[in-house]
Amino acid sequence: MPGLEDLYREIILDHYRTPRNRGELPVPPARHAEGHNPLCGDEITVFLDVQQVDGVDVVSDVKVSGQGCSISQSSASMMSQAVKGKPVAEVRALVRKFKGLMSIEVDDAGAADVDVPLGDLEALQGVVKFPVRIKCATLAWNTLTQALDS
Amino acid sequence: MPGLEDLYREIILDHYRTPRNRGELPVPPARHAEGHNPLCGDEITVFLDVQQVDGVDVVSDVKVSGQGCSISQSSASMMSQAVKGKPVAEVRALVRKFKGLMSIEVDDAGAADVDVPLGDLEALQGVVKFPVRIKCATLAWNTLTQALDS
Amino acid sequence: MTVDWAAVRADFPILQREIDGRPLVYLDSGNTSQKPTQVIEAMNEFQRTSYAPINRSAYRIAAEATERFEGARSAVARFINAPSADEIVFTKNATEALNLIATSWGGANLRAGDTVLLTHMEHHANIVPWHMLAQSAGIELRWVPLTADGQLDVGDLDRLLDGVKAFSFTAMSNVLGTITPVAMLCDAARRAGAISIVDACQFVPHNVTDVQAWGADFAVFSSHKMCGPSGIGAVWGRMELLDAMPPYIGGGNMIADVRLDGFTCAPVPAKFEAGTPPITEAIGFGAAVEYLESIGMHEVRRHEMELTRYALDTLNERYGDDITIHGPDNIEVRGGVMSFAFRDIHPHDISQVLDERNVCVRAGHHCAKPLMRLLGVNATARASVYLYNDRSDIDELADALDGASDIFGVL
Amino acid sequence: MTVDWAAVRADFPILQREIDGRPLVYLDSGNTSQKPTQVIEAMNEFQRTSYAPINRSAYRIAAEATERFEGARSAVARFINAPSADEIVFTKNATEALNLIATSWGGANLRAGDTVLLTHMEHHANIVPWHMLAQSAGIELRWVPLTADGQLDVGDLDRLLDGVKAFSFTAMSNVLGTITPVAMLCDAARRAGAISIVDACQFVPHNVTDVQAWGADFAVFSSHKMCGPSGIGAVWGRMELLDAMPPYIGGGNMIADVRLDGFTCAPVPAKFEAGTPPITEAIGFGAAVEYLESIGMHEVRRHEMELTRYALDTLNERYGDDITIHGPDNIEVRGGVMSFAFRDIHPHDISQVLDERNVCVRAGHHCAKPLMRLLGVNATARASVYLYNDRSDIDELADALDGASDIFGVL
Ligand SMILES: Cc1ncc(COP(=O)(O)O)c(C=O)c1O
Ligand SMILES: Cc1ncc(COP(=O)(O)O)c(C=O)c1O
Repeated sequence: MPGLEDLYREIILDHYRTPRNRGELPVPPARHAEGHNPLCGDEITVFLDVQQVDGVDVVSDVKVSGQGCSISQSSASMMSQAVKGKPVAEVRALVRKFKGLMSIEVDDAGAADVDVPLGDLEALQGVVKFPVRIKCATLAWNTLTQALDS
Repeated sequence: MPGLEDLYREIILDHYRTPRNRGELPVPPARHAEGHNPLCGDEITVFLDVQQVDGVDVVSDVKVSGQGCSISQSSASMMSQAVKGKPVAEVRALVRKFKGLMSIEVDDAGAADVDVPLGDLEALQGVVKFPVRIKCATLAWNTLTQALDS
Repeated sequence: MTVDWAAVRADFPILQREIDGRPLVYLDSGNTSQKPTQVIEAMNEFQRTSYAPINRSAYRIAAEATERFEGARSAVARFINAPSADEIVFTKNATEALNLIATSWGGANLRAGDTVLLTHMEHHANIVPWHMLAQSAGIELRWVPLTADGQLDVGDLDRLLDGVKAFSFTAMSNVLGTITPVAMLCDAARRAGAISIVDACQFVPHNVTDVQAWGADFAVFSSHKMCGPSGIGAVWGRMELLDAMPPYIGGGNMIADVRLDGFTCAPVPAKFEAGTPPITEAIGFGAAVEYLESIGMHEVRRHEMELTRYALDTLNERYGDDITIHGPDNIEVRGGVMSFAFRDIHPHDISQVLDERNVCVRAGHHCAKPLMRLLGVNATARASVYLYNDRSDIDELADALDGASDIFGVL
Repeated sequence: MTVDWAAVRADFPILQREIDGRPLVYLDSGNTSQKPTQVIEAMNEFQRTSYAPINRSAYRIAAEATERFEGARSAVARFINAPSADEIVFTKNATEALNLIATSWGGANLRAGDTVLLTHMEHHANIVPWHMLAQSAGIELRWVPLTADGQLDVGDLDRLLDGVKAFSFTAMSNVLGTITPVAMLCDAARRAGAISIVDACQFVPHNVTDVQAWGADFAVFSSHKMCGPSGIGAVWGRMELLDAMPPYIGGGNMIADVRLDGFTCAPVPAKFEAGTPPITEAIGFGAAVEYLESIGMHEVRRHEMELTRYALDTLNERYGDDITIHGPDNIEVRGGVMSFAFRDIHPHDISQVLDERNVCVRAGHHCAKPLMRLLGVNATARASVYLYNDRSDIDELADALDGASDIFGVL
């Protein structure tokens, strides 16, 4: 059986204790989406400011509010760090890449191989050994996708 | 295990082959009731003429129509024979007595002991050993009670 | 591949049971099937070592149980070639499955005056829910008639389908054994702008099923008729339809959120699976599907065709005009369900006499009263075979019928 | 009578299972209970030797199975002191039972503007069906508030009941453990002209139940929470009410007759049991009831009170202000369900860490989101005990919580 140390890496606990980009953005101009994890009652809201920069849609700002367990909160915090300032296309690639990391099949198979660095997010790899927690780790990401699509 | 000869006594087969009082009565003046046995699809209709004779309600005529298995048909035939010409009070006592024979609890416990002769009906005693068929044997009797109450 | 059918028979412990020194001759699988050791043991083992809640708890044994439960859903989806396991909704039986469709899809999509097309050979489970919708919502029913040999009379189908919103029909009659031309019927429905709902209760246990090849919109079936436990059945539906439907039963597991003033639904299939599901039963259902797959449904069908042919021939040769077997004689379009009338003896009496020799057949209206009326009878006796039956069972049936002649012969 | 609780524990095979060399510490019985050998074997044996259809066939093994099925109904009726076995309707779970009541009784008896009274501690199963009726029929909902220690605040009950048609409430909260004053609530309902519906899911498994002493109109519960199998639950209702109600699910077994143009219903309970019932599950449910009776529900309740007191004291003494256990402290009015908050650690993380030592507790909203909002939390961790637990389980829980402190202590 995988040990808890695989799950609760120090960097994860750090993001949990001091979440980055917490808060809200005024809607509009920002867009937002809410996500639920019915298993544990977690609720998350992702706020996104998307702006055109040189003809490219860019996530110029991101904030996250809501409550959740260490995995969902740290995943949300890392996600916010990773996507802030990135072009939307790159953000979508990152979502696919992250889902690949979580062993979730992505629609277009090749996408998971896209070369986007995961950085801190690699620390969430251990979650895969605890399948129940995969939903915690992906909550923020699914909500992000919803916000992008909205 | 009880043998089939307990169930299919000669007198039962006789009533099955040549049912007594088959037919219908004009309604009104007669009253009637329909009974179903959902288990085997049997349907029976009991027609009753009840008339006052010397201030007493008497079943002056009875007819039975419908289809059914040997047990339900012969029970109906014997029932018709047994009740024809009898005062309603006595018929009700007979119903209770017959249900007692079928091991069915009757509301007022003492009633099953009422001294009404069962005659041919005794032959249906063997049905008790085949619990599934008790519903066949009692179908006509329940329908009779319905007709009396109607 | 040749199957060792004696070994298959030996998988079913109840068939080793003797009553009064004689073996059981179980010919009532159209009603409910017996269970192989593989299924019984899967349930037994699960309850002894692995029983745990589904979907709600995070600890390992709960996660494992959830995985096995969802594994069963995937197995059931694979068995009927559903495009996705999420399109399988577990219900308590096929009856609930049909009610779910009538109430939820019908309630949302049918208005007073809308028409649903059924057939004259439907089981009550595919009639009464529509009658209830007729009462509550004012829909109207139309019926596909039958040919003399008990097949669907599709000569007028396009006219019957005209203006129809849903066509709900059986893939195989539980009385006549008739296998209906499902793909053709679904196609006709689609052309008429109607959805198709297939009551596959009698079909799935005995045949290779491919809901995509059928082109159906919904199909329902029950575990207990296909070697699995009682207490669980399934709806398969196209996600697009399931997704748009309102919930059926409300409670835990089917919600995303509940407030004092309302609720929002979870995604399909959870939306339709309120409350604690049949957990052990799903494990058993999954094991049943795997058991059938291990034999192969092509083989099962071939075995039953052979046995049905043998039964029809044996009974007809032996009893001639004294026996009338309902439904088509061509085994290409019939399964192993044989309803028959024998020498004017009431089916209930036939069943009673056969039981003397442990021959189990059903006597009654088989939950198909409209069809009984069409056949002009109150009831029939019905023998039905499954993968565990063999010729000896048919011979026993034929022999035992002689006993009925002995008692009632002079009618 | 003194019960040998170690022997009781030994009746449950899964509790002998070890993972990573440690025994299972099962503290999630409020979610679903484990099964004793007596129940598992009854089901096993039934499927191996006696499985047969119910109600429809005349041969012996079918008659025997029917008798055992109806015997289970009688056992369940006796267990809750129902006046008649015919007043027990088998459903797939308690959730279906509540939906049956809301849809059938509610559909027939409630009109737009009519009010149903619920409480702030209801399970989603006793909320969502009423929300659905609010949507479809325009009924209104009112809510009994709670006191600070998590009991029903009945100070204003008569005013709340004013004009109410039905009062549906839990006999024991699955989050707070609170046991409600059922007889008093039923009495108040009756005086106000409302029927009373008791969600007895958490109560029946752990207490002597007497629906007649309660003076209730309906009660619902689930087999899987009371040592029985999944896939079956029950409605008890007063015959007068059941008799007057329209059917819920339509199909075979629930009809007296079906024609092309309509149908008539069979008598209660068949009217509400469409389709093939959970046959093996009823056998198991009956065995579970007999198992619990053999121990005695007074004894079960006493054992759990003792264990709950021990748990409350142990956790409070060991963790002081670091732990908050919701619900009343007085074990006279609480059962063995203990939801708690621990050092700001998220319940999901608590459950994960406890699982490292095989301690199974549930983390989540427990299908009681409105109550969660009232408590001001998204989720709680919940430990719940049953007859097979003992003090060692509580000690394991308390020890394992230290592990959570180790990882998350510096929050
Ligand atoms: C054709 C058909 N449809 C529906 C049903 C109902 O299935 P269940 O009783 O499992 O709900 C049956 C079986 O009785 C059947 O044969
Ligand atoms: C109080 C209460 N009511 C209703 C239910 C629903 O029971 P089931 O899931 O068996 O339908 C539960 C259990 O989850 C419960 O605890």
